[in-house]
Amino acid sequence: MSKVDLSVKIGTLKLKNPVLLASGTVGYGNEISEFIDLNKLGGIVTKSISLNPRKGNPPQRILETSGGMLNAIGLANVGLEEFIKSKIPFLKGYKVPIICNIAAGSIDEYVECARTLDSEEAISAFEINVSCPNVKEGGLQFGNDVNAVGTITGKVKAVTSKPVIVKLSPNGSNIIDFAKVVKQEGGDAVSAINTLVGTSFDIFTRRPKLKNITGGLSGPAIKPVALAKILEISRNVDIPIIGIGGIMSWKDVIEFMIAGSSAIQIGTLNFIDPTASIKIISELKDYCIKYGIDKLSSLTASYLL
Amino acid sequence: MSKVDLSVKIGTLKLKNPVLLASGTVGYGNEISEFIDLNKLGGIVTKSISLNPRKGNPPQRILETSGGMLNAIGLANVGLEEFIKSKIPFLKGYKVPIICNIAAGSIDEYVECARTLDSEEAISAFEINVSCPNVKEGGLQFGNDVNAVGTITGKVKAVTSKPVIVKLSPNGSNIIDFAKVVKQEGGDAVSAINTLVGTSFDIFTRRPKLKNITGGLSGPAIKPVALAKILEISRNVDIPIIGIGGIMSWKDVIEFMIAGSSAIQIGTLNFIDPTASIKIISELKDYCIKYGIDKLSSLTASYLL
Amino acid sequence: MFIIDAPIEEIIELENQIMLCKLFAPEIAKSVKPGQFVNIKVSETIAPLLRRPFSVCDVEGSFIYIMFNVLGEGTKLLAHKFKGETINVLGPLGRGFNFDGNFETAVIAAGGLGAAPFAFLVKQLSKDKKILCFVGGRTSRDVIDYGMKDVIPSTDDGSLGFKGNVVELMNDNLDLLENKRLKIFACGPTPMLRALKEFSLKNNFECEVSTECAMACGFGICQGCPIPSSEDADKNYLVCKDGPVFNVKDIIL
Amino acid sequence: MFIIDAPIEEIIELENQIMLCKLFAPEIAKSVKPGQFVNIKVSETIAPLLRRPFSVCDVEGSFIYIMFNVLGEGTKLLAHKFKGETINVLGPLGRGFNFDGNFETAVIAAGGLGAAPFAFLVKQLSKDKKILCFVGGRTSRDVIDYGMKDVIPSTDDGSLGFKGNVVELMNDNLDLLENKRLKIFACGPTPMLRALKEFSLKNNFECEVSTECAMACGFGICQGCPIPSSEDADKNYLVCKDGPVFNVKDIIL
Ligand SMILES: Cc1cc2nc3c(=O)[nH]c(=O)nc-3n(C[C@H](O)[C@H](O)[C@H](O)COP(=O)(O)OP(=O)(O)OC[C@H]3O[C@@H](n4cnc5c(N)ncnc54)[C@H](O)[C@@H]3O)c2cc1C
Ligand SMILES: Cc1cc2nc3c(=O)[nH]c(=O)nc-3n(C[C@H](O)[C@H](O)[C@H](O)COP(=O)(O)OP(=O)(O)OC[C@H]3O[C@@H](n4cnc5c(N)ncnc54)[C@H](O)[C@@H]3O)c2cc1C
Ligand SMILES: Cc1cc2nc3c(=O)[nH]c(=O)nc-3n(C[C@H](O)[C@H](O)[C@H](O)COP(=O)(O)O)c2cc1C
Ligand SMILES: Cc1cc2nc3c(=O)[nH]c(=O)nc-3n(C[C@H](O)[C@H](O)[C@H](O)COP(=O)(O)O)c2cc1C
Ligand code: FES
Ligand code: FES
Repeated sequence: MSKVDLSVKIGTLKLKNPVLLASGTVGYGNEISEFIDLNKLGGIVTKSISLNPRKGNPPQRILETSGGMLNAIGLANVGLEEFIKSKIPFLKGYKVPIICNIAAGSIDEYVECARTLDSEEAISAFEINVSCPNVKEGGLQFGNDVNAVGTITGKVKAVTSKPVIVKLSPNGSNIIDFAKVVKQEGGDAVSAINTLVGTSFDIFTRRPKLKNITGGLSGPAIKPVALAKILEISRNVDIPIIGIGGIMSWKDVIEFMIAGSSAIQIGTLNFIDPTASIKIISELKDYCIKYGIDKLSSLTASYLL
Repeated sequence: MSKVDLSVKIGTLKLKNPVLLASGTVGYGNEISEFIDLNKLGGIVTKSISLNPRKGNPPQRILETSGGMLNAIGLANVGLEEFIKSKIPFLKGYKVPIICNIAAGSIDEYVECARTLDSEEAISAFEINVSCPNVKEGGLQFGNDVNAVGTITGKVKAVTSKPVIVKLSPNGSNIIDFAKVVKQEGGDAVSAINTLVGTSFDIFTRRPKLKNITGGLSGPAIKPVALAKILEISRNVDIPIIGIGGIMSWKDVIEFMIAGSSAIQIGTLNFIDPTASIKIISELKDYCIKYGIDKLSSLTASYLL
Repeated sequence: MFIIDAPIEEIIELENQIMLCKLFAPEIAKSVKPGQFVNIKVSETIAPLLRRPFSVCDVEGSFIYIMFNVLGEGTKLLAHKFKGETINVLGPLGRGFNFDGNFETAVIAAGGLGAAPFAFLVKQLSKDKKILCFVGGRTSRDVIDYGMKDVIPSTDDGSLGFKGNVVELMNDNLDLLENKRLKIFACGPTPMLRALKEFSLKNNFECEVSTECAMACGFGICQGCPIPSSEDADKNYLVCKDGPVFNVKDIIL
Repeated sequence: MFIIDAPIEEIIELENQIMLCKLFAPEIAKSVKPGQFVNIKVSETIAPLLRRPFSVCDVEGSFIYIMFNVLGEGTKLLAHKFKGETINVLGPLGRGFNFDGNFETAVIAAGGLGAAPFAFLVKQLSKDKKILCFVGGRTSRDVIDYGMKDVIPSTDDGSLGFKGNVVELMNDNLDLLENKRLKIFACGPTPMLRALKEFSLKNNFECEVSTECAMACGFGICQGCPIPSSEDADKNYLVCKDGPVFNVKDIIL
């Protein structure tokens, strides 16, 4: 029974199961820890951290859409110093792997954050967010520029021995090029996908419903797009993939793994059911038992085309 | 009461209202004519026509997703000759403007189709489909190549005096470049958006649910993406836009117009309620009356940012 | 074709997870033929987005019946509706069975929920044809013979009747079929229909089958439901418009 | 915080399009404080996707009440639920009213559905405070005073009580308020709260307001619900976690 092996590897990063909580959908873990035992998770990806605190965009920042939601949080975060001072200590109380997501407005800022955090033992890996659609600097400015993403990957790798995961944007047609450059510059894995750019207008005021005008689309609506991007990378680039985008159930996790993911992240679902990740982990185990799958990781890229 | 003016212009093309039925979601009009009076529509965009008949992809061709659907029809169509012989005569029985959508595997094939059809009086305009995600040749091969789209636009314009609308793909990050090249090469308008590339796997067989592996995502799930693309074009390029993507109600039509659309197309909704387009037209009229809007077209690009 | 809001007159569980739903739909009841189907919007929201196709199982006056299996989200929502609630029904759709032909005995072959269209067909056939029904299921609980008569059952596990599938059952009862002017009407899973095609070709039996396919529109505008023609390699039929009932010779299963 | 499947004990229409729903939710009933809210999944499908926040309107033993306005898809679906159906409730959430303070008279100011949290608050306050309720609505039908007492109403159209909004009403009744050790508890549309802020600052009244904001999670993980701090230009509070009740001085409305 308990012989099922849910563990997965992302390069040198070993996780006890493939279920991570996605950046920006779990804060720094403290609120959601009231609902679940963080130690049961494969890992937590922290809200994007930048060198200095960011207040984020003015409201309205979120909007429900059909089968999804738009957010334009604008990388609101406590900043590097406060993160080290108050957030890491909390997370240290757990054994759950922490992947620290970094967002920045310049290449140097990425490097500076990674360098500073490299000595933090509590951090298992970095996820480099080059794909936030909701800030003017950084974010998609880099996410759509293959050379910039290559440079960032290489320079961050140079200042840390921790695994470096680069989070890719689905908003271009050439995700393969980005995955290739990440691999080439020594990146350990890619996460795909961040949100799709979207907007919505109030038909009476004729103003965008989000103050930032556009936002990032997440949730089950984007699941087919995420899967297509993951498959595209998986078929063309030999790099571990962390799959993200609209996961709502254990079945979705299996689907993402088949399409090429070594691990997955749960985002929007945390808002709807903060206990969902834990339920999914136990359902994945049941699935493995029922279908005689010894190693869940054998599903990764097991597609038959 | 009846003073409300629902008519819109797309370049030289004048339509009595902004509601068109989208290519591939209404065949050549005959089946849906059992449900609605085609003459009440702003227009019909026919299923993509290619020089020779196409059988399309093998099943499974469609799949429901959360808030949307994937299709991989593969441009199944009767071919140019049969279109002229049997489909146009049917449509001639109506006064509704016919926009003939052309898909092709080569630049010459687009030109050849447009040249041949130029003499067909029943056709009011061409919509050039360079953005079908479901065929190997043509489709996205062109949709992601700015130069090819420019060449196709210019060459098609050269062989016809009818308005030429180019239907753009949402799968790239640079839709502005495409809209610009269409304008530059004399195109009369752009339609946006075609479907987003997506996929899905059967978790038991590990095979893609669609035989074609990937398909095109349509329906309300993609509405925020469509609106963002339309707004982007509208803010940057001075060309009429026909808005498409997930429209489900008259409110959505207003939203698409505010975001920059001169007219709109209804796609997936036709499958769910073939009478929806007619209801929407009458609701648009009610809306104009209620809010004292004399000319519906005044809404186009009326956003306040 | 009509699009109507049909009030649910009655909804009951026939067997575990198999529901029978009676709808007030006078226009459809008046015009539908056995083997035709309706396309139902099971919710007023976008979840699920598309309609769900169901064979018309029977007609009584102004009422139509549908019989369905609770499989996924759509059928689950439908199963939880109450008497008096209204659902939007589009139909009748497709080409039904052709049962006017020159035959004496109608042979029904139904596998599992393939039984759905036959109560209505049997009712119509009873006027002037002999009827023989072969009905298969995995276990005795899955043998659905609602509205049928002269039923010869089979089960995969042998828990009722012949042990084996419907086509094996028919083969086993070949003596009942030989030398009759008969026509087979079949509905069931594709592997069953495939086996039946072989069986009927071999024995030179006329045979019509009701097929299934993922559908978006149900009336010919999406091109989502092709089934290859056996005569013309360049041709697909549309299950929703040219079918769902086909002469088994005309299609590749 | 709990996540529970709460059976609906009763659901009634209080006024046109204003519903009162009684839920069996013992864990929440035991721990909730006036001004806190719950986040409800109104459907089991993805439509709508997110939960909907509602103030806890009242508590009776193991039951909680919510009062809501039928506005969009979510509240429409909720309004159509039946007794016995179960909905998933997350709560209690947020910071409620602070009513332990050193005051004698609690002044309630409610605009429209802003009445929602006050039945529960009034019940708690009744133990040891005097209570005065100012309740405004567009027309007499919109004056919701459920569970309140000593109500002074106002309507925009003058169809009941004072003609004008709640803050104008309070201004008009300033004599009832002056020279009292009072605290105002308010809930209503943002323009009303803004006017109230000015009114309470001018008159030096202590005032707590319950605010609203689009929410995704309701408990602090999405950062979707900021409200600017009036003291620190670089700081936002989160409505769901730091609020929804704030001292009116602390926030920019
Ligand atoms: C012409 C026609 C007539 C039909 N008549 C009946 C009937 O009388 N009674 C009945 O119970 N079912 C019938 N079906 C099948 C029925 O439409 C599906 O069972 C139903 O759509 C499933 O919906 P769902 O949301 O519950 O399942 P989903 O969540 O959509 O899917 C659940 C499972 O059902 C499968 N499925 C989905 N759609 C279809 C489909 N169109 N055909 C076959 N399998 C499908 C899926 O692959 C999946 O395994 C018919 C289908 C067609 C095309
Ligand atoms: C802390 C809090 C407590 C609340 N308490 C109550 C309550 O006790 N009773 C009650 O009736 N309502 C309350 N609301 C508002 C309630 O959450 C919304 O009315 C509800 O979410 C609308 O859902 P819908 O799907 O019907 O409407 P939607 O289709 O989502 O929207 C319909 C209309 O409602 C507006 N709306 C949507 N969400 C909100 C929101 N969060 N706040 C304000 N307006 C919104 C939209 O802009 C739109 O105009 C509260 C909101 C918050 C944040
Ligand atoms: C409210 C919200 C905030 C987010 N913030 C971040 C962020 O700070 N950094 C980041 O890399 N991704 C962020 N994301 C993107 C998610 O991590 C994830 O890539 C995306 O939501 C798709 O997954 P989902 O569909 O499961 O939500 C955010 C998403 C949401 C919904
Ligand atoms: C089944 C199906 C077939 C389609 N076929 C075509 C086509 O042949 N040519 C084309 O330009 N677009 C085609 N489209 C795209 C639609 O015209 C439209 O751009 C897209 O569906 C988005 O709109 P919607 O969300 O309203 O459906 C097709 C869409 C669907 C769903
Ligand atoms: S289901 Fe649309 S054409 Fe058959
Ligand atoms: S609603 Fe998510 S942080 Fe407040």
